[in-house]
Amino acid sequence: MSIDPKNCLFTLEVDRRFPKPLPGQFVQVASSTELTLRRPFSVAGASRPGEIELLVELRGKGTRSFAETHEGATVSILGPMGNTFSEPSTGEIAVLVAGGIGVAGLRYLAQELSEEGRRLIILVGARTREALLLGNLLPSATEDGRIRLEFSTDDGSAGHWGTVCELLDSELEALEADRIASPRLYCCGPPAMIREAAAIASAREIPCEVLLEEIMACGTGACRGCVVMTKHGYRTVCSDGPVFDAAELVFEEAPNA
Amino acid sequence: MSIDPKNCLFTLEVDRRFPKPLPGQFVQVASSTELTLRRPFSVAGASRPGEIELLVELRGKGTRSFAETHEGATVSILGPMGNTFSEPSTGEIAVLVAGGIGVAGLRYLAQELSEEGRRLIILVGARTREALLLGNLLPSATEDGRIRLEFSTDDGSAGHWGTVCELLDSELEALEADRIASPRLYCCGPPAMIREAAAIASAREIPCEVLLEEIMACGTGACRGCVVMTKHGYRTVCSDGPVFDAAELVFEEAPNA
Amino acid sequence: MPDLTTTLGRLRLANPIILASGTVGYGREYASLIDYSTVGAIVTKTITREARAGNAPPRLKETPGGLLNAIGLENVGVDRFLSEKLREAATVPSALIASVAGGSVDEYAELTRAVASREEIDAIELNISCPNVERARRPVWDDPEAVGTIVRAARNATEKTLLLKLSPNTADIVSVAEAGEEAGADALVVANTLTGMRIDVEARKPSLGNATGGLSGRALLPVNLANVWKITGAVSIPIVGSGGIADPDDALEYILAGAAAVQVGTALFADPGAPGRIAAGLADYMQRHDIESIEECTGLARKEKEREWQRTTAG
Amino acid sequence: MPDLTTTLGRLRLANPIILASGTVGYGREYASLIDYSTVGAIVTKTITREARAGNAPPRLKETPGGLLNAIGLENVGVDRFLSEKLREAATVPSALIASVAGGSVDEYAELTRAVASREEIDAIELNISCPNVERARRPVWDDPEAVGTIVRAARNATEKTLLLKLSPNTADIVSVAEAGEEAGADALVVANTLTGMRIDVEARKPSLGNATGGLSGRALLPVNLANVWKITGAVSIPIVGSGGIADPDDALEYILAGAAAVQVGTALFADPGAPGRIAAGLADYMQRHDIESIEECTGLARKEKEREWQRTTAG
Ligand SMILES: Cc1cc2nc3c(=O)[nH]c(=O)nc-3n(C[C@H](O)[C@H](O)[C@H](O)COP(=O)(O)OP(=O)(O)OC[C@H]3O[C@@H](n4cnc5c(N)ncnc54)[C@H](O)[C@@H]3O)c2cc1C
Ligand SMILES: Cc1cc2nc3c(=O)[nH]c(=O)nc-3n(C[C@H](O)[C@H](O)[C@H](O)COP(=O)(O)OP(=O)(O)OC[C@H]3O[C@@H](n4cnc5c(N)ncnc54)[C@H](O)[C@@H]3O)c2cc1C
Ligand SMILES: Cc1cc2nc3c(=O)[nH]c(=O)nc-3n(C[C@H](O)[C@H](O)[C@H](O)COP(=O)(O)O)c2cc1C
Ligand SMILES: Cc1cc2nc3c(=O)[nH]c(=O)nc-3n(C[C@H](O)[C@H](O)[C@H](O)COP(=O)(O)O)c2cc1C
Ligand code: FES
Ligand code: FES
Repeated sequence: MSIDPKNCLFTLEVDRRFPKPLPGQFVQVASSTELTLRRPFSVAGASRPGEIELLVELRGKGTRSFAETHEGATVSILGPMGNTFSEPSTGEIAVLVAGGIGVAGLRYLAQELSEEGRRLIILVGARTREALLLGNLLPSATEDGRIRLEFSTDDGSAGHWGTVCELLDSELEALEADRIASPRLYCCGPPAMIREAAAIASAREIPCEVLLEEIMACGTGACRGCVVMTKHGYRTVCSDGPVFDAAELVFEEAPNA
Repeated sequence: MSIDPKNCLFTLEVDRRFPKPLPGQFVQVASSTELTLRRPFSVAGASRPGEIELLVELRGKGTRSFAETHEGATVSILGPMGNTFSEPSTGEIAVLVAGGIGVAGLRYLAQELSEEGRRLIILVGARTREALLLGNLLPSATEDGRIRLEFSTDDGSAGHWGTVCELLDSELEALEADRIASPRLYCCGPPAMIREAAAIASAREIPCEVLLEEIMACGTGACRGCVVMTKHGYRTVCSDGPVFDAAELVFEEAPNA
Repeated sequence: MPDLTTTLGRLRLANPIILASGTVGYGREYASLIDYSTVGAIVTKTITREARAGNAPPRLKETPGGLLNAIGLENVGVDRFLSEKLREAATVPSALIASVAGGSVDEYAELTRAVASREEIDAIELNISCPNVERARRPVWDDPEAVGTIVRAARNATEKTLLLKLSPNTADIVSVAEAGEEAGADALVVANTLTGMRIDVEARKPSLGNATGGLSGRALLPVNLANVWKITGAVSIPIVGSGGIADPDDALEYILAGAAAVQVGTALFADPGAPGRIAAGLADYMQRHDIESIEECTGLARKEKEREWQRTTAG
Repeated sequence: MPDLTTTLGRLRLANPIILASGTVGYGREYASLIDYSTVGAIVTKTITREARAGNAPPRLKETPGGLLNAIGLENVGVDRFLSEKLREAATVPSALIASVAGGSVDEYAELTRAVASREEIDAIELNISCPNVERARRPVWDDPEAVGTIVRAARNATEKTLLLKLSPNTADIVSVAEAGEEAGADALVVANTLTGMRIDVEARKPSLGNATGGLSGRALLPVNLANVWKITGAVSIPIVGSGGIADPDDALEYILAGAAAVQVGTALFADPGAPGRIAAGLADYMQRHDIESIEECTGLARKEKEREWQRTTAG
């Protein structure tokens, strides 16, 4: 299903042997026999048994040929792979921070937390109003304030005019004042956003988990191709991650810094 | 249009600038962006202005991705390329010998000769009865005997049981006895058939033209990739051919001969 | 059922399909995805004396028909390999080949001795060809004498089967192959990756953190197949073909060119079922052509061409 | 409109896109298909002293992402080239580069003198790298000294721009590049095809009549791009990138790596409009990035990486 020209939501029927995925886990999709590598996508929903959903931004050959797959076609997937997020403890409020297609990495988590009756703040940042269509795929805000959904756009065409991290900062500020519950952050989005969210979490001493992306080959930890630097050396996104404690990550010097 | 599981007839609308092709000429089709080379196909019909027909046997990647092209899609073709057949003179009867998909190379010639009111004998050889479906694409035999259509199959399931060259030999025998007209041969088919037809023509001192196939890159004579050996050295199938006087060709020693 | 067993030195493999170094880790990582009963042997990620952190990411870049990698020989070092990883690797039912790379002749000998001393390890593959760590103008893999010295040192360190993995980044792979045979290698792996790179034009920098990497996958096949073809005539030890093998026909091409076995690497990423598909395809080909043992296939195309050359020269 | 002109030795090209030797014949064959106003220069099929019949067919084999060819330098020989083909070639409005290959140093000098004496010819490309005719163990293209001798002899035979076309089939292309510069080449073409082959498993023989051939097309790009990258740091004469260029970004990768111009060959077969597409894409990139002259792009990625290396070493 196409959401807008840049993004598609896929529903895949899976084999009965396919284990129920955990939020944060991903699958490796073989979208075209012309490609050397599979493409990893977060499980963006698995509410109905025997089905998983993927939310895919069209970027290059792999995602485009996936989008051209016609309904009813069979696609080879491997998974679910990778680790999962920590659960928020009872006193915690989950703050989900998604940048653009980062929504895909957090949607399943949001659905699970919402079903468990947890308190949730979901912050979605995007370039323009159109991208907020992604927000429609997330659990809706509830009237009792248990689930809140806030937006930011780079061009101010919807929600807060600015970055989602600015939004995050002010939300955390408000939470601190309120002293209602301690926040736990879950982030997925472009590298610059991840880095900034991690800095905010670190400054405020808040637990923060991030879902990272790296180009992958094996998806099993075998090839050492998808590493990120951590305080304990390189770790693989596919098998040590894709979810990492932000405090463990070592960010490269920013370019031109 | 699919004729049978192995063969497709395509009708392509062409640009107004596309010149009217001559029988024997071919076009170079870009059937998939994944492929390094275009694929050459004989013009198998061009009776209606602004349209050409291609008759394609599915062999490998190029032909298969061509067959998967959905109706209405735009396909890039170059051409028409290559030379053409000599016209039969007034005293001559045209004998067309097609082996399998070789029908594609002679169909447009058959149509043109038929329209010009020429005398025609068309011999089609195939493996089994099914392949005779290709025969349906040729001009029908006329009651006055001006156009005759004969078949042979390797398994005897239709027409003469044996090779098309056996059929050719007996037709020529009959023509010789009749002394009605001198035959002129036009052949297209697998290498072994071409070789045998050429030998028959040479033994009987009958003019014989053959349409050859070689893997092509440029299609213009520039790359020297598609050569066949002739009495004057290597000649390119794309620009010196694809139609050659059989008497000029030098056939390789048969394998294991 | 046709006979797929094949022999490399003292090592008898149930099946000519070997999984290539660096693409299956220590085998265990792929345990749930690969049917190891269709795999004759696996080669470990190359082991060095000290642990290596490897190169800065990105380490992978897909290219048309291929894959560039610049892992930089990330590995835990020989001690942790023997104390931790070997146990994992030994759970894989296929034969186990340890790949080693040294920084000096002595290190090659030392590493060979260390890994060969363990009974779980059936053979040793000498990696002299990793393009991601070499910096000299004339690399070791291009120097028959240097290669001979390394192989001799390793040969003195073990009686187990010794494979030498060559590099395609050379003008004269045949001389290196001959030097390897002469120095006592039991088999030649032909070959590793080609040096390559891509550039991100918007970022105006190399796509790989290490700038250059090794090109593997289908794009590499024609080059390494030609290398097998050239070497087949020159040496009498078995050759293991490697580079871009994804389908049964790819494996057959290497075997008909002269290989006794093949390695499959990059193809696993798209299809962990590739070894099984290839094994089945080989069996099918042999049945269709009435061939009883895969060993009969080795070099058939090469032998046929040699006969043809003789006919032409004679005629 | 951004400035696409570029300079190789004494030759000023309207456009950095050159059509590669052997893929456009003498230019005329493609006259109705290629818009030569988007082409800076064409290189003729390589010319030898005597006419050459070339190799037995099949001469072409498509491979994943690439093309194998074994034409075998079929050409009419220098005399008929000068008396017949040159007239055709001269009808093409782009600059004309004659590619020559000799069987000896003297032949290179002789051929260079012969073609350079004709005013229709703007530059000479020395082809020392055709993989389809070389038979020696250590080929000329792998031997810096031998290459230097050839280039010196050709240099003495003409003052026109002299391009040297290198081979990627070597472990140390940098030393060959340096020898070429040292001996007086005005520019380096980096590079020719890689040796490769395929086998037809049903016929059990090589797909090419000549068994092995040269691999061109997209599959080759990462390898020749890495070669440009390596050479850029070592020589100061201009580099012409060649291998697998089909899209504007491909050309840009070579240019950002250090090339002053590029050659397009195999891509013409699928799309004779490729030069035009590439020229338009380069202009578009330059406009988007506010670059006035394509010459400013040469080596940008390499220079950036060198700065980074310096930072790392300093820090
Ligand atoms: C664990 C994980 C989960 C992911 N989840 C999603 C998801 O739910 N939805 C979604 O749209 N995308 C997701 N991605 C990113 C997705 O894998 C890439 O967008 C996709 O592989 C691009 O393929 P392509 O062929 O279209 O683009 P390509 O042509 O291969 O590349 C286009 C651009 O994307 C970059 N890229 C390529 N592969 C990856 C990769 N594996 N990870 C990050 N960047 C890459 C390239 O460097 C290039 O800049 C995820 C990645 C990872 C590692
Ligand atoms: C002048 C000319 C006219 C032709 N006309 C027709 C036609 O009208 N209808 C038709 O079905 N086919 C025709 N062919 C053959 C057609 O071009 C090939 O079948 C096609 O290129 C195969 O492409 P593929 O990708 O499907 O197969 P591939 O996977 O490329 O190859 C499959 C098999 O076909 C052989 N082959 C590949 N390319 C060619 C080629 N150019 N010529 C001959 N054999 C080739 C290969 O060696 C291989 O054995 C013609 C060829 C030429 C040269
Ligand atoms: C991600 C990756 C890592 C590799 N690591 C090693 C290695 O550590 N040692 C080695 O000898 N070869 C290594 N190789 C090369 C492979 O073993 C193999 O020789 C090469 O990839 C060609 O085969 P393929 O095309 O089937 O992958 C590596 C290849 C890849 C793709
Ligand atoms: C059919 C064909 C013929 C070629 N003939 C020659 C030749 O005669 N001389 C030469 O120097 N290079 C020759 N080449 C190599 C090309 O000039 C070019 O260097 C190579 O193909 C890589 O570029 P590409 O990938 O853009 O084709 C030939 C290439 C092809 C495909
Ligand atoms: S993709 Fe191979 S280790 Fe992560
Ligand atoms: S295909 Fe290039 S000369 Fe015929």
